[in-house]
Amino acid sequence: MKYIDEFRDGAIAKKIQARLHAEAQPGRLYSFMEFCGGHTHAISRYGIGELLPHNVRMIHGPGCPVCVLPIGRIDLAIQLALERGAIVCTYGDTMRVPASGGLSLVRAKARGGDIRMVYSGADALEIARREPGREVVFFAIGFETTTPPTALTIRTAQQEGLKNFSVLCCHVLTPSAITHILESPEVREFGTVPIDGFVGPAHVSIVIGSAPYEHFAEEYRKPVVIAGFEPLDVMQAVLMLVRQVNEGRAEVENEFTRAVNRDGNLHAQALVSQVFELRSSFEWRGLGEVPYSALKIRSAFAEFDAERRFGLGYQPVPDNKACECGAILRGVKKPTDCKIFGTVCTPENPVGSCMVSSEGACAAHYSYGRFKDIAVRVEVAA
Amino acid sequence: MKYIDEFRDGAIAKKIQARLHAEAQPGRLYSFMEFCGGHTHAISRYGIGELLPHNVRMIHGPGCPVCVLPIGRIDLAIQLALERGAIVCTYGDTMRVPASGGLSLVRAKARGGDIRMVYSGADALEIARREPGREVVFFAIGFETTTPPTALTIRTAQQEGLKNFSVLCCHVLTPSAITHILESPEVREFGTVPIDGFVGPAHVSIVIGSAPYEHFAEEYRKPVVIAGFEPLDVMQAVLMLVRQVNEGRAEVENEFTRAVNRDGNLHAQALVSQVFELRSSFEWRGLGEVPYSALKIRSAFAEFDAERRFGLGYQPVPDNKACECGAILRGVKKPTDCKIFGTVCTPENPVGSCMVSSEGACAAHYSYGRFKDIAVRVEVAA
Amino acid sequence: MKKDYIRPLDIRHGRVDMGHGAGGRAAAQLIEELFLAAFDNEYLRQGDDGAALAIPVGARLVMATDGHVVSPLFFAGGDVGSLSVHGTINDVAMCGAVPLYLAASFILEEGFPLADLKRIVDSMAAASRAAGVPVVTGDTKVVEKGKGDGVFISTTGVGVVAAGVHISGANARPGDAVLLSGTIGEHGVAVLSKRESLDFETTVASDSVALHGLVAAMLAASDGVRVLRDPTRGGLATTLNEIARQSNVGMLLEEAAIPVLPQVEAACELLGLDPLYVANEGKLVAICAPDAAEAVLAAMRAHPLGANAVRIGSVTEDPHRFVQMETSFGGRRVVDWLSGEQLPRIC
Amino acid sequence: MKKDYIRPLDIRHGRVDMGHGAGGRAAAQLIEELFLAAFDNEYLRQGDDGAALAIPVGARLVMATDGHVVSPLFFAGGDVGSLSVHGTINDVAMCGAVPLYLAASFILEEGFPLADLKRIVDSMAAASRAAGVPVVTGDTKVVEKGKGDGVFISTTGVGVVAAGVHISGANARPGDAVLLSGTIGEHGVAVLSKRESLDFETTVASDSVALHGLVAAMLAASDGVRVLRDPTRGGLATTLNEIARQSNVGMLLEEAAIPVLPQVEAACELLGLDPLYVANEGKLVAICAPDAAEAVLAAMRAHPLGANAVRIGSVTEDPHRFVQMETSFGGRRVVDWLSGEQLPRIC
Amino acid sequence: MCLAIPTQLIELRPGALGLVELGGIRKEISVALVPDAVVGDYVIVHVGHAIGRIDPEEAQRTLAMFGTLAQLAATHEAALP
Amino acid sequence: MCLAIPTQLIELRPGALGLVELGGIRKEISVALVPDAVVGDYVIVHVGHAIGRIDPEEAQRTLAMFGTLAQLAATHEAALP
Ligand code: SF4
Ligand code: SF4
Ligand SMILES: [Mg+2]
Ligand SMILES: [Mg+2]
Ligand SMILES: [Mg+2]
Ligand SMILES: [Mg+2]
Ligand SMILES: [Mg+2]
Ligand SMILES: [Mg+2]
Ligand SMILES: [Mg+2]
Ligand SMILES: [Mg+2]
Ligand SMILES: [Mg+2]
Ligand SMILES: [Mg+2]
Repeated sequence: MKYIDEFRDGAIAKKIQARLHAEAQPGRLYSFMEFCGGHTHAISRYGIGELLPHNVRMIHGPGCPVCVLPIGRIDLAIQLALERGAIVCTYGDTMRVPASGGLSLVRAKARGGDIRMVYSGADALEIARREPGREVVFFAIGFETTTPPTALTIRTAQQEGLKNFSVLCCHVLTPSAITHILESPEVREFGTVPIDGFVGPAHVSIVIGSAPYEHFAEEYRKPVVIAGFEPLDVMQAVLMLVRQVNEGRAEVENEFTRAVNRDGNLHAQALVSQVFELRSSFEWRGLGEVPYSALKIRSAFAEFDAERRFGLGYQPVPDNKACECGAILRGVKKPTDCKIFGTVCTPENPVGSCMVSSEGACAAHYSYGRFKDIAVRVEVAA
Repeated sequence: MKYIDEFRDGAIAKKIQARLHAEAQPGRLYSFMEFCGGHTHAISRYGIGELLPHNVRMIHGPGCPVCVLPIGRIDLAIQLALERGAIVCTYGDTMRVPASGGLSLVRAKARGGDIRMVYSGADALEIARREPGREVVFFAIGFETTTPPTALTIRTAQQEGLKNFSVLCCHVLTPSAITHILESPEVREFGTVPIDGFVGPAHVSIVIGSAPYEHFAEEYRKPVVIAGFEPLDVMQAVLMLVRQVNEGRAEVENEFTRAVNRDGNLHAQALVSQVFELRSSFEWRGLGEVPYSALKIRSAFAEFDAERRFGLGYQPVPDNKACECGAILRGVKKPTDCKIFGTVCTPENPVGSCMVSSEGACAAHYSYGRFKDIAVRVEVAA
Repeated sequence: MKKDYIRPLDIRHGRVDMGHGAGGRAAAQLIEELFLAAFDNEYLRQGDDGAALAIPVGARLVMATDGHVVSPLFFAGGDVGSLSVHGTINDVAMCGAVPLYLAASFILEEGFPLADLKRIVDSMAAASRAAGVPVVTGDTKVVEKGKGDGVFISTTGVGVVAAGVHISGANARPGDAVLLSGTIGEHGVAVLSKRESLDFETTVASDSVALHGLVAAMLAASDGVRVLRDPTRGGLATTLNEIARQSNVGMLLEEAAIPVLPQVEAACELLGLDPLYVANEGKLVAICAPDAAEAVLAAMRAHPLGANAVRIGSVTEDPHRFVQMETSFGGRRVVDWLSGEQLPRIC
Repeated sequence: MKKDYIRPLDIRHGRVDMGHGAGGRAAAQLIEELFLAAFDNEYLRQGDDGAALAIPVGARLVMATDGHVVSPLFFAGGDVGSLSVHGTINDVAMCGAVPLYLAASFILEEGFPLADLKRIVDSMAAASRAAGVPVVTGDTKVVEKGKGDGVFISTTGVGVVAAGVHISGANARPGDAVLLSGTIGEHGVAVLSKRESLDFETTVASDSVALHGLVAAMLAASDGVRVLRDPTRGGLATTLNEIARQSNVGMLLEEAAIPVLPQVEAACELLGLDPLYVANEGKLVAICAPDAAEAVLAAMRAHPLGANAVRIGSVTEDPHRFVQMETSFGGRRVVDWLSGEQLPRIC
Repeated sequence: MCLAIPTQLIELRPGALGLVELGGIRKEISVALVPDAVVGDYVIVHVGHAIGRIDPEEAQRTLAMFGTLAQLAATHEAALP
Repeated sequence: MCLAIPTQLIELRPGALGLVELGGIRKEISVALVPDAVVGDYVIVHVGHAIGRIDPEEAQRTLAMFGTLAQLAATHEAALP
């Protein structure tokens, strides 16, 4: 697969690994946050942690759209399916995210809710066309990557004059989340989360470009390296971050130049601002209410806004008390710091959202990383 | 079972049989039409034919509500289910009646029509209450016995203000059918169907009383004996008919006095005329268009009339060419006179409606009577 | 997988979800905590794709399978679980075999309450233990909500036939006696009484039971048993027609001899059904050589499941293979196959 | 019943109706004209409630059952019919047994086209003949429209194990070689590619095939085969975890050794799936004594169904029973059980 | 036609409903069409509705008539073919 | 987050649709968000929509940089722990 396989080459990984070991200064501790779940996933799946020098530590960030979805938002989708009789279309990722009352979309479906997994918002539109007698709601989640397709879906629905289609918009914004983390007391005041730099978003940046990160680099004096999601991209980005730290720089660098430029996809940005506008505040799981961190549907498209169409009122719901997702999403804790990790909370019965998506820090550690600190003995055949 | 078992006593049957043999005059041929399918069924199921003298011949009449239902009426019900998305509720009996295009209600259900068998119109009402978002149509068939419950259903729907319930009314009238037969050329002119008397309806008469038959007895000089559906009732009625013929009488006699009086159920009659009025004409399978032979829903209840509610237009459809149902229903032919009886037309794949209900002449003969003329040899054990 | 690594199944409030059928850890947990716990036996504990079984040396094998799709799932006298054990044991027994092992394939509908599933599986396990025929291997699939109906259970049984036993529906001969092990129609009436819109109150319970003990007693009493069959779907009438067709014979029954409980008769009157066509799950028809009839009947009556056994007729020579009946009323009629589905009638 | 007494089934335009499952004449006709015609063999022709079967004297019996509920019913490389034959034959074969007979239980949805049913049954019959394992007994039930999903087929197989063969998932020992018979993920990708809303064009066909021939060749080549298992639902990852758990061992795999077709890899990339968790229906995992690995691998490669066989890793001693993998990239990770259902992801 | 069964009314219930018994089974039906029916009556049930009542005396009379026939027949029995 | 894959656009279709190929499989997607894409381009597909394009020269540059690293690394290899 062109532009994929080349970036998974284990031989080159060894070379980058060698450079990293050569350049990371022994007396120094490097802590980098990979904002995106995509990077978290690559680190776990390819075993990148093993390849990094011991003094380079990766901190998982909140960049997993599923992980940051608060209970109250899932509750709204379930309410539409179970109480309002709507067909709720959603990406596979959201199906198992815990909601109130022990429910999740998959469990609501088992209770008779008409909840359908779609691959694309266009599929939800198609369902609405085919079943004109039913209300069809697209439960739309995601960062800037996923927002333009949703915008397109809404604009198409309007152009076609669909009368039974709406979107429950849960699109959130990356820069606001990064700012929120940088502004958090753990980072600013206590220094309990020492962040020396960020591995910046890959696919989000295709859409928004690299410019929006320049602010952090300057304002908070943090190096940012935008990197692709392939394992060599990640290793290279870490190397570039180590170099910035070593050299005392705090710049936005772009490792992912093959897909990201400074301005991003202007066409997609225009479409997004045609359909959406900023929400004054939005609850993130783990981060709480974050001002201007999400989008809502503009009033010109009000009839396609499920919140207005069904008169939905948002009801925040506290996470499970034992769950440390919040602290993990802010980089304050590790999955194994959670008392119920791997016992009460497992991928089969996730208590927190970080155990749901394979990009979630807890799920990634559970599925890929549990072997650590356990010796493996192989008696190889003669 | 009180009032049932006593009327199935084989020992008494033998006594009545003896009287019949004693009183039926050898030189004479007695042809009696049992109007009702209930009597047809009893004759076949209990093997009453075997017990009658050879010169007493029973002619099956058209008194099976399923058998007289024309194709076009079933088509309407199917159209409501398949094209209008209605829930069509119906008695089990109508499920397999042949319709156009090789369909039947059971086959329309298999093609996705929401067709539900009910035991009573009240069950259809209950479905309408439970599924207010769906149109629920009760496909109502039957003679005067079944009409009052339908009337009650419609009145209840109106009292409750149900907005999604209607009735596809196919209720027909017994006296009109009898008149039609007596007026037919085969009976009046050619004498090809020599009817010496009628076994009159049992349960219909509970509702309408015995008075309506007095007209035939007088006008057409035909004896009528109203009889219950138990086998002893039938035998006794035949005996009473033989006596009337022997004595040259043509009266209405009532063998079923335990349930039928001269006036019938006045309460039920009042309800029926509150809800229904005469149709100027109605197609019967086998008999064709028969004037004033059926009921329609009065305009005071128009919103509960599926024909008006859905703007249905009746489209008569000719029966299968090979099918002799019409002649059989008029008493002109016997099932075995039909070329496709038991080969192309079987209870599994009925071509005509007489092969559907176990009261249909063809089905009754197929299921119960086929052994006739075939010797049975049993080598009983030592 | 360490036990303490996952939360136990929430049998009280949980429901079947698609994950339980996906073959992963959730499926393994369902099997371990629900199925294995209920059926527990050495074969199932092997935990392989199939079970390795011991069978008597040199035996002839019999194999029978049946899908169980009853609605409602629970009824007086049983449920789909016990039924799935009895039904297949009986089919094996009707071949004259001693049933030894059962395999069970479950098709669950997404959203089905685990508590109901456990009730069904426990009932199945109890039936299997009572019959002495273990469930040795199984499979579980989950279908999406609206693509199933709670629980379907297909069971397959194997058993062995003793030397000298030759039972088949093809063995009836003119003159043979037709025996029936008891009253008919209870299973069908018990199930119908629970159907929505037909619902009526009755104390009739399904006769669902494993008949292999009765069969063993009959075979021990005489070598004249030629045909055994359990009149399930389609009822006694259809079973006799099947045998008549298979053996190329006719039959002549005596209506008065066929035992029917008063409540069954009443329910059939009310719904316009004929008890001859109503399903049984704990009765058998036996066709015996004429001179064996008395001994077989005596053996049946001596067994608790055959206490009401009767002779209901004889096999006839008949190229038309008609099953005929002398009615109690004194007439004669054909007793035909069930045609289509038996639906309640109004006329 | 004389043939000419009823119209033949209208296979071209007809559909399954409730009557076909009611056990009466319509059911008998469906069985005769569709099932018997396709499967035709001496056992099925017995026409009894079960089949009486011949088995080798003194053999140990193996019994396995599987429900088949695939959606869509038809896919590149097979359909639910052939799958139901292969799946159960393979489960019997994975016990080290020679599969001899199959039983089939059909649960049909009202309204299902008879033409499609015939296509499925014919494909099943062809698979059964090709494998030399006849369908000897069966059952058909019909459920109401909306309470099934076209056709569900539960098959049960019996087979016999040769003396000296002892295969079980519990037999793996540290140091054993883990062998895989070929590329993984084709079945799952072929089926997914036909799912509405996922649909993509691919030439990947299901690998569905009966593996008993390959197993026979392997067992003939060496007595060092300890575990056999077909990585179906849950994929290779889950199957290896099952074995690790059953044998109380760990495993260490080499990602680079595991063969995956480029199209399968591409489809997984697109949908966010991992080929290790995608279903196979014609592959097997074998765990062998270290000194038997070469001989077994050679025997596999000499067989057409094992041409791409490889050694993918080793069994380890591990109280945590982790299946681990050296990634092609050079790292190491756990290969966990499938958790829940494998859903396409966007993130 | 018109399957209808005599059953005994054993309980009147609100909403013109009644519980009937037949051979040990019980079913709730509508008695709206026979408003005069009282507990103990035998009502004739069709499609879940009582449509009429059995007159016990008339039933007795009919059975007696059968009995009379039986006597009559006894004197003629030899005449049977 | 945001699973997205570079695929080659092999056909443009009416309605801003395109057929893409990846390792031998093909899928129809929307190209409405990359209106300038032409057949032959590698587009990055997310939830059924192309959201961007691969710049082949930049990709080459990145790979070349890895290559440079490799050379650099060769001189340091012994330094690995
Ligand atoms: S292990 Fe579960 S409960 Fe604990 S922090 Fe992670 S997701 Fe939350
Ligand atoms: S046998 Fe069939 S086709 Fe012929 S008259 Fe009777 S119902 Fe009609
Ligand atoms: Mg069977
Ligand atoms: Mg059976
Ligand atoms: Mg049976
Ligand atoms: Mg299985
Ligand atoms: Mg259902
Ligand atoms: Mg299996
Ligand atoms: Mg299997
Ligand atoms: Mg297997
Ligand atoms: Mg069966
Ligand atoms: Mg369906």
